[in-house]
Amino acid sequence: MDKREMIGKRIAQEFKDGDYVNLGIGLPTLAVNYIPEGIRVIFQSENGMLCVGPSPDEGCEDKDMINAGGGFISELKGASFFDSALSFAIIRGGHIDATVLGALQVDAQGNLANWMIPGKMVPGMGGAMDLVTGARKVIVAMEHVDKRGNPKILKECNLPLTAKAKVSLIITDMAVIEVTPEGLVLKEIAAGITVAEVVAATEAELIVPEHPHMIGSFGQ
Amino acid sequence: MDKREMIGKRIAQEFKDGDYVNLGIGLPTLAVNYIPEGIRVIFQSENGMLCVGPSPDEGCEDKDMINAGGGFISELKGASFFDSALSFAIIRGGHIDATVLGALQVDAQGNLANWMIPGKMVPGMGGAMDLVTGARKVIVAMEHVDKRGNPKILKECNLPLTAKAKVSLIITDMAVIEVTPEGLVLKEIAAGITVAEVVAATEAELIVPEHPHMIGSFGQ
Amino acid sequence: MRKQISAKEAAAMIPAGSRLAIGGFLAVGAPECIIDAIVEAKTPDLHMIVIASDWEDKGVGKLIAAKQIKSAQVSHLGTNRTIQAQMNAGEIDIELVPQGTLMERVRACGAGLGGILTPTGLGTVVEEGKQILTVEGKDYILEPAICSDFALVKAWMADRMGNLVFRKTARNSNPIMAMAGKITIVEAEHIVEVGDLDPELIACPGVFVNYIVQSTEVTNG
Amino acid sequence: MRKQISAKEAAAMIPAGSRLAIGGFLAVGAPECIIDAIVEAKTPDLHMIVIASDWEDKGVGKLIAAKQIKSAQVSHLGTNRTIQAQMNAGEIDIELVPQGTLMERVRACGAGLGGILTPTGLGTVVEEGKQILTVEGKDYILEPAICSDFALVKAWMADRMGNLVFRKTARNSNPIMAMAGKITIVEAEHIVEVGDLDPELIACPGVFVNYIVQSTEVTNG
Repeated sequence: MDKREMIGKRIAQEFKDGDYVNLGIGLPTLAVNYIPEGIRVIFQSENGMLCVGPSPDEGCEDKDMINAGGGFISELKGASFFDSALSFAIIRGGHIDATVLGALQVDAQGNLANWMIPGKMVPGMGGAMDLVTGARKVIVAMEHVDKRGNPKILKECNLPLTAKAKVSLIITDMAVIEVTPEGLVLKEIAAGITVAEVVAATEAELIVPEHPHMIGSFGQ
Repeated sequence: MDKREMIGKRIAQEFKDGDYVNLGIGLPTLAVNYIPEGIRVIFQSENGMLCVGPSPDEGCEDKDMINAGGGFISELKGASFFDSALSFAIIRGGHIDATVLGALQVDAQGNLANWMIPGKMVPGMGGAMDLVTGARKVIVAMEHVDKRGNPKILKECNLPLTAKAKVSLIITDMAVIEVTPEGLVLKEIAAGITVAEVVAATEAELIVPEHPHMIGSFGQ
Repeated sequence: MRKQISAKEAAAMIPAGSRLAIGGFLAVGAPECIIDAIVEAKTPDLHMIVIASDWEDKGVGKLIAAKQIKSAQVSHLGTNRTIQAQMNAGEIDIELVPQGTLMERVRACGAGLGGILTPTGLGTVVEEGKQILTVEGKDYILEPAICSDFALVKAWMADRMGNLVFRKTARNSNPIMAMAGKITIVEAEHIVEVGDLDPELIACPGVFVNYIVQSTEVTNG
Repeated sequence: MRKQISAKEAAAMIPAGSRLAIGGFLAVGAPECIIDAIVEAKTPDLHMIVIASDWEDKGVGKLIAAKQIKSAQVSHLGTNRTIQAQMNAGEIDIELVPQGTLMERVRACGAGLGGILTPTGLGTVVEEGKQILTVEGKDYILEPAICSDFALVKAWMADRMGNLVFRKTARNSNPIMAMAGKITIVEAEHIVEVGDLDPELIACPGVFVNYIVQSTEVTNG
């Protein structure tokens, strides 16, 4: 299993039966492939739908059925369609159990930056600020370091924030880290990775328990 | 034709083809019986419906079909149902062409009082404040004087207001009066009534043109 | 899946002093069975958020007649002399809220908004004690969100995920009230399986609903 | 009855410098025929209120590519490099608005509200220059209503009164944008007679719609 698949699998373990979940574009969406048997998670697409189903087979795409990333989707039994104002009422109003988003940076206070690099990339926040503000649990899923090997888990974000102090869990290819009032707690590490390697790849201080669990072995 | 029917008939002349109209409980609803041939007026019920039709025949009532006064209604072709938040978005947002309401008092500034008599009657404002605030044209329809013969068109309302300076037309059994920045203008008088009688029954100053029209003869 | 409970179980979940947002308009679209069960349970000191106080023997009027309502946010009392008498006797604390403002304040809670700016009530007693804000040269009253411990709503059909379909003017405040309850309980005339409802007809998605009660009220649908 | 006009006639109604609220999400549910006609008409200096800037060759992306957009209130530019390049070159003035905030601000205009209080954007650049209000101990940003000269929306079906039915995720911002136009023009795949639509399915009543354009776009419905 590659890194990204491993992250997807670990995200999926965060969901309980009946959870309403919104997955960000990219890496987080891999979680849909690993929802355990017997657990039904209801996925929202913020353009205005609940009970999003998998991508349709080629040739079966419906032009009126896309997710927030523009990809074609299908509907599962129990689906509902509504306008985007109601969709964000659901999000902002605290009715979504969990959202999973990628990050450019996340820090020890649970701050998240994922929507712009000044002067370079300004895609806009889309629905991310509302999701991070409103979802009951905000999970960041990302590779632990950036393409040049630099830490993305920082003492303090220096890119423009998406929201302040909203992240509660960080899932990467190296570790699972919980954001607590005391700071970042290293809960799990990936197989074949040492605590020292995680610490070295993390700018923020990590609170390290005596025996961190291996990723996925502890579950939720 | 009795007084109330006459008022209903005169109200109906205010509507143009295609107008969206909200009629208050009581006297204003009589207008539905006098919409001229060839004119379609779309009536709203503020609980959440457009294209309200006439009361159903006895025995044909649908328990899920009432208007804002609690009376049974029917639906016409083109009807739509929606929640009360959207219904008041339509009202407050200025999408209703005209509303017609009863009044306890109305004054020279276009102020309206129609929702409470302190210490006596406190039915609540219901949807009246939103209607008077949001409708493009606010018409007051009422008998010219109260049961004891006292004027209801005053220099200044002394009952709690429903809204400030929103009334644009007053239709009574004696006269049609327009609210203008200069004051109340007597536009029409009822057959068999003299200008002096209208002036005597009105506390507010009336601007009287040389030859007021007879009610209904001028139309809109 | 949302748990199906009896009206009696629904009433038993509601402690004394709870804030209840109750759907319906002049008792059309009111959750009559749940209301009956609360009357039966004699739960006291309730706060009620509702469009109108209905009739003495229908809708929330039954809770008023049983003197279970301590306070209310409501837009219209005209059809119910009992609540007016209780108000004049100081037995009930009434905040009269214009109907459109009430809907927006309840929706604001459900939508995670702190409140809304409305022109309704400017220059009237409604603005007293409230903040007036000027936006682009126009005045508005700041009206804060209204939240609720429980929302009690009525639907024509509910599937087992809590997706709701309403019928005609019985929709009224129900989809809005459903958004604002910490716990939302729906009373449905028909409870159907997941997949039985047209996804385009669902006016309140199950995400807002926690429990489903089978209604025994007879209506036309 | 609402007048049926051609896409070209719709475009001709829109003067240079107009504010346009345009429905659609990544060009799904976008009024493509009306957009094409505006491109054809070369109307300059437009202000655009839209969820996303779509793709260079689809939806509002076509107006951007033709350099007809002078300014925009939008939540997402990530799929369109042209608008990002125009922004960096100072050719277009962009106000980035969180998507949920954008929907509420547009809805607020349509609903006659001056604005809403939202927690979204607190502690970020979004709050800069805005009023922060505290309601019951919590902070919110005051976000003013966004109004528009024209709303251009897409529906699956419209009847001749302008009642609209949408299809699946093509509904998105359309019913909201429709509320906020001084003049609202709908492009519909199917134009049907009054009475042909299920009154419970109408997600945007005709009261919000002024003109109807027959769409020639092929979709699945």
